[in-house]
Amino acid sequence: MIAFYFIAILTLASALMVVLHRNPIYSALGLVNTLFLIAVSFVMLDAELIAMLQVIVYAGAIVILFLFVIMLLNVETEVRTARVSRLGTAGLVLALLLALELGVFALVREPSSGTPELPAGFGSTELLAETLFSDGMLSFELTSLLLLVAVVGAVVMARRKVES
Amino acid sequence: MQPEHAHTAAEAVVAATSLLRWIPLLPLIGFGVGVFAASTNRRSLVHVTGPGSVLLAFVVSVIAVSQLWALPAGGALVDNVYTWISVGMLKIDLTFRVDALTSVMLLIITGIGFLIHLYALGYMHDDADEARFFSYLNLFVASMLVLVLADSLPVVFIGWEGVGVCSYLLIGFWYQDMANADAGRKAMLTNRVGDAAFLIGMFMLVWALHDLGAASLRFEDVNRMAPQLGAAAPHVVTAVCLLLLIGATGKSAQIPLYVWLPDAMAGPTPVSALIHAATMVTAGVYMIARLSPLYVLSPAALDVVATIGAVTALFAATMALVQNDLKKILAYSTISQIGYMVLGVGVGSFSGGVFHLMTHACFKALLFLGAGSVMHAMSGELDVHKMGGLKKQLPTTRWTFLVGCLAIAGVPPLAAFFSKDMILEAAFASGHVVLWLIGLAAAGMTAFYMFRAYFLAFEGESRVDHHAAHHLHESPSTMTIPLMVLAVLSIVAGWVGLPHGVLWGDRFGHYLAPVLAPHDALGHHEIGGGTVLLLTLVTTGVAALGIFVAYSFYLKSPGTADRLAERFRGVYVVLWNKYWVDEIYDRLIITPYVIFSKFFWKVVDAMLIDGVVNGAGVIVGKTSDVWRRLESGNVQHYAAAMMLGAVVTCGVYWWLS
Amino acid sequence: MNPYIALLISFALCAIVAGIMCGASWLLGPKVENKAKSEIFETGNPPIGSIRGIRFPVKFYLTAILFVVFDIEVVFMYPWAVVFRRLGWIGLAEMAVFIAVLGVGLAYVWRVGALEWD
Amino acid sequence: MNVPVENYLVLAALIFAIGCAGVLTRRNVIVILMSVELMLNAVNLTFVALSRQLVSMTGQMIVFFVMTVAAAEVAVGLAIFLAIYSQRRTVNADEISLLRW
Amino acid sequence: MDFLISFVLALVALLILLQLTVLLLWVERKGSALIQDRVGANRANLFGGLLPFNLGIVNTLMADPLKLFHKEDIIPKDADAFLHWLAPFIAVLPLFVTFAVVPFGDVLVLGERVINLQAADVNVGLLFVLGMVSLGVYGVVIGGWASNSRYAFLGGVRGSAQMVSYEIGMGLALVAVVLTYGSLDLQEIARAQGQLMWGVIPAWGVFYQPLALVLFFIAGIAESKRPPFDLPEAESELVAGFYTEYSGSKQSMFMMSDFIEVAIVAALVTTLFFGGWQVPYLYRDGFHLPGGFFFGVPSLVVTILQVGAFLTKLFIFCWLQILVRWTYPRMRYDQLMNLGWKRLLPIGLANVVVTAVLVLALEGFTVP
Repeated sequence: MIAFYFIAILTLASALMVVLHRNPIYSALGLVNTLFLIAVSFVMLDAELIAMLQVIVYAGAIVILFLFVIMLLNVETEVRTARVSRLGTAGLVLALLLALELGVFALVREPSSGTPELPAGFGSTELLAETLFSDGMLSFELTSLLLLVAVVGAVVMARRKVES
Repeated sequence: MQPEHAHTAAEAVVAATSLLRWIPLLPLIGFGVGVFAASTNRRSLVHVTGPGSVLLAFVVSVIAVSQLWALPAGGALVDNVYTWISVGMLKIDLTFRVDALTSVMLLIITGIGFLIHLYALGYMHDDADEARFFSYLNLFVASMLVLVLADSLPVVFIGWEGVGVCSYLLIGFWYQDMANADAGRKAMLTNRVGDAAFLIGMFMLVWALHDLGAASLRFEDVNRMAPQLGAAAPHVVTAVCLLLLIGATGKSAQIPLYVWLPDAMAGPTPVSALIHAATMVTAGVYMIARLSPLYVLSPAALDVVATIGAVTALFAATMALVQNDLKKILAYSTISQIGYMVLGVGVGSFSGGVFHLMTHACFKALLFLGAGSVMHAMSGELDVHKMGGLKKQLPTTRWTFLVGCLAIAGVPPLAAFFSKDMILEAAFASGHVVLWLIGLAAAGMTAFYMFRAYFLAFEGESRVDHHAAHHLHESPSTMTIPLMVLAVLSIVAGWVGLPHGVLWGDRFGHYLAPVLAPHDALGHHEIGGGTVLLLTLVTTGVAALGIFVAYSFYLKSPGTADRLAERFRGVYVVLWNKYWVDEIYDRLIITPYVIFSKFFWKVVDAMLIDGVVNGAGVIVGKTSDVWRRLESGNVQHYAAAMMLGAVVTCGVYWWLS
Repeated sequence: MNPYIALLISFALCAIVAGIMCGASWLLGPKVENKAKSEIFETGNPPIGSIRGIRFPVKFYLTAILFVVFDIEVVFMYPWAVVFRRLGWIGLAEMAVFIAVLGVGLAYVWRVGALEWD
Repeated sequence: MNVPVENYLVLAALIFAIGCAGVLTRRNVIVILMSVELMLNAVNLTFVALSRQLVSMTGQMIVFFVMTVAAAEVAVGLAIFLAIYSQRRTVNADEISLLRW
Repeated sequence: MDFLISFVLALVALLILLQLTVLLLWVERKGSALIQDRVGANRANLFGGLLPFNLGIVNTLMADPLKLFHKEDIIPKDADAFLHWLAPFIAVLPLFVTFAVVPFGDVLVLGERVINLQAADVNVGLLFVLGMVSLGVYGVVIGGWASNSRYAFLGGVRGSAQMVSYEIGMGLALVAVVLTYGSLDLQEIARAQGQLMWGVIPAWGVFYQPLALVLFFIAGIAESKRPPFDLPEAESELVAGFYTEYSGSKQSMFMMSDFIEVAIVAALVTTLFFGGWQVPYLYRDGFHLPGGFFFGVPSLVVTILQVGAFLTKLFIFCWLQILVRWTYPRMRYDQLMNLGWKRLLPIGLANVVVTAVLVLALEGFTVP
């Protein structure tokens, strides 16, 4: 329990760092940290494979991409305007509302009767893989298409830059 | 008694197979090839694929039927292709089913169909649009096969419409000539009327069955549920039967929707033979026979059926008496023969109706092809008065045609003798003496007009004009071989259904018994062999009389006919103008309809609807001028909107829960 | 005992050690401020200065994208590989399709020359 | 480690909200994209938590696909930013309004 | 107690790593000297050479770290101090932890307690390793960015692009391995290599996946950014690449990270392809030689032998990499990328597919 709260607080802190820090690089680092900590939560939720993938895919790949772009465009740190824009305030309000709603949801709606007894090997690679390659077969193949589209699209967009 | 039959039909041995789907698929492939050939002008291609695909279909059908025969009586082959519609209780599969009835139709369609394709090879040989023709013909065969293979009404309807379209396309095959195009359109529209009724009947049926908690249009289910339905809602049964009957009259050219068939002769002769004699026009009869357990529950409907059949038989026969166009004569005789079939099913002798359907397919195809052969020789001339003495130049055609005439006239022991007898006997046995008399009269007339045509065409001295005369020639073998085969069939086809007690008796009836409702479903009082013999003698006598009269009028003392026509001028004129039915229809229905639709077109559509549509467009345009201001193009505004939506949604959901 | 706790322990241990080692010369080393020393080293030339505004080829970015995509592919392969024996030929077929589709992507990238470095 | 599922859900909700705030308040599109990643991860967390609660692997399976989608999205999105930057020299959301009416 | 044990194990793993790296530092010097026919480091001496004999090894081992730790920690002006510190930290931390999941022995039996000689017996150890290795990129990127210098920056970008490119190849090679073992647990994999093929040859991965071995070895060396793949820190082009602006202990961390990667690659090669801690024919109760000969060996000794075997193999492969490093010239960047994307990737894919087919086709192909 303590462990959870520890992790949770760290997670929130680094998430806030992502949003608040003016220097994009720090935001990126905050993101990595958040993702890593979420991976830890995954481990606590007996989803070890997902946790590892979280580290490999997000921390190891996606955020790297972010860093690359930040460097590529070497974005100057954002100058924070003195007064927050109307949109900003609206955003904050909305975000708070959402947090409230979702949180209250989670708490109020039928409180869970403790954590269920997990069957042996739940969250194990084998089980997940079998689900993935039987139920998720179609989605899995579609995923490949998605990735294909992503590659082509990205290459096209990025190369447009080279030409111009 | 009758429910047991329904049960045996329902619980009979059913063998699953994936063979059946190929039967319609092959001609369909042929159609595809044909279209390709037509568009790329490869005529030689269709010479193979056109008849070839049908031949293959025939072979497959034979295999299927032999498999069926391997099963115990009342068995069936089922090929479930895929689930077509699934709505609530109603689940309609695209399923093909071969039972006794279907097997008969299968063999007729593919077998005779193949022969006619073969014939068409010769007949259409020097037509530029050969490829198009064969592709249509294949498509027709495919649709017809779907129609007879279907195991549920909706699937039947696919084929039903398919054959309609093909008949339209083929009647108007030579569309360059306006008359043909009109004929096609006429056929199409007349059928529409029937089809609409058919659809409504179908809906009523499924609706009624749904109330019984068995929403299904599969014939098995319908026939199994029929007794319950009859008990629950007899009027619904009658209504459904009558509606379906209207559909049947449309397809099968019965009163009142027969008018399209004579004009349909505008199409190429093989078409007339295949579609408008052998197969499509019998679809109605097939359908009624298929639903016989339903029909037997509504004697009223059956009486209507029988009456329509008998009247049509006589009516058409009378009209045939005075026609001079060979194909028109055959057309009317077709109508009247189908009338017989309908009469047969109407008086409860379903097997008899189907039996006559089969025999008729043989000899009527034969006659049409013969006529086509004559036409071929006469370079398109069809007026029987301009022929005569063709037997010298066209021996094969003549003999086969003669066989056809004998067969249709009901001369023993040729095909129609048995089938027509069976029907008349059934009519008599079921107590419809009037109908029996009508049928008898029609039989006599049939004999008369057929032999009139025969004598005028082939016997006597030639009245052929000269430039036509010197290139009279017998048709090529691709045309004569089908003629001979069909001639043989026309002789033997009847032998499968002898009267009770004679030799092996009514094999055909027994074969069909499991799928059809039995005679005694509606109290036939069984009639003794003596009566049967008597009836037979009477009918045969009448036929003989007809032949003799024809002989005496047109061969022994020519001109008798004209004098007769002079004497009974009125009658003749009436007959000659086909009772002015077309004109009546024109006045009563078509003209008002045209005016009506003009009104809808000019006023309702042009002004109201278009006005509304354009108005809507204008309004949208105006409003969007305002709304598009929202498109700030700033991502975050959109995001904010989404977020707001999320918040609201969650809030609402939470509120509700 | 849950291996992940052990993992956590060694994480902590390593973090401490690494931290100390990184900070070591800040603790032990001398601290003499010196203008020249704090200049960035550009092989002795007077430094051009900051890297703000320096641009480099988009190729690197393309590489990163390709990496992301194919990394995902590989990641999908691991669970597949583990249960592969149970999946049998079907599994092979699935993965074959998957690889084929991404192979198309690779081929495309290859053809447009996004992999060419000069 | 038997933490009731609610805690994770609340945690996820908070992360999600933080992500929303980031999306709405920041001007730098790259950071906005990062915030989107945050939101995605919040959802992932929910999925995993619930999949454990309902003892079904489906939730974890979906996380797989979410990751893939995220990767694709980032790849294309950042590429678009590059293209935009190369023409407008900016990555500020409020200066980019190509889709304006 | 458990806690203590796992702490000790973690410490052991870490120490093995650290000692190995420091040792490698010396080996590299002496080795290069050997290869280049020099004497190499022989000056470092305790007590100003008072001792009658030269304690080269010991002294170097001690002297190198000590020296570096006492250097000044220079942070270039207008560089981001925190990131500047963070970079080496991130660079080494994941690499340190990686070793926690590498089994350096079978089990140690003390009384009734059986200790698994592996800091953390994670079911998905292999993926953990991959994840940690992929985190290694951050050190390079951030290091390159933080010390606001062009050389460093270019080095960082080059380095990160190179590392990510080769991660794919590495990953694919490992997929093939997983296919043969059907497990992601390094300890299981190591144990699986205990049996024999045809009763004679130890069933080591190298016999099943030679191609994967080659791919992995190449990719591994490229990961560790050492020659012939040392473009990120190419002296002749970029001074010291991404850690040009580093000094003192931070720089030593970067240098160390290279050696750690060498060690990790060696460890993985050992575990995945050369039976890990397995000694051929040696089982818990002793040697079972083919032909039914049996020499009993006490369990403790067995454990010691196995750990010894592991360390030996580890060292051999480190040495192999050092040989490579001093043998091959540096590649051009296009060659580097071509090798990564146009050779390793397709070959790796092919290898995976072929392996899969083989696994299905002939059952005996897999290590059960």
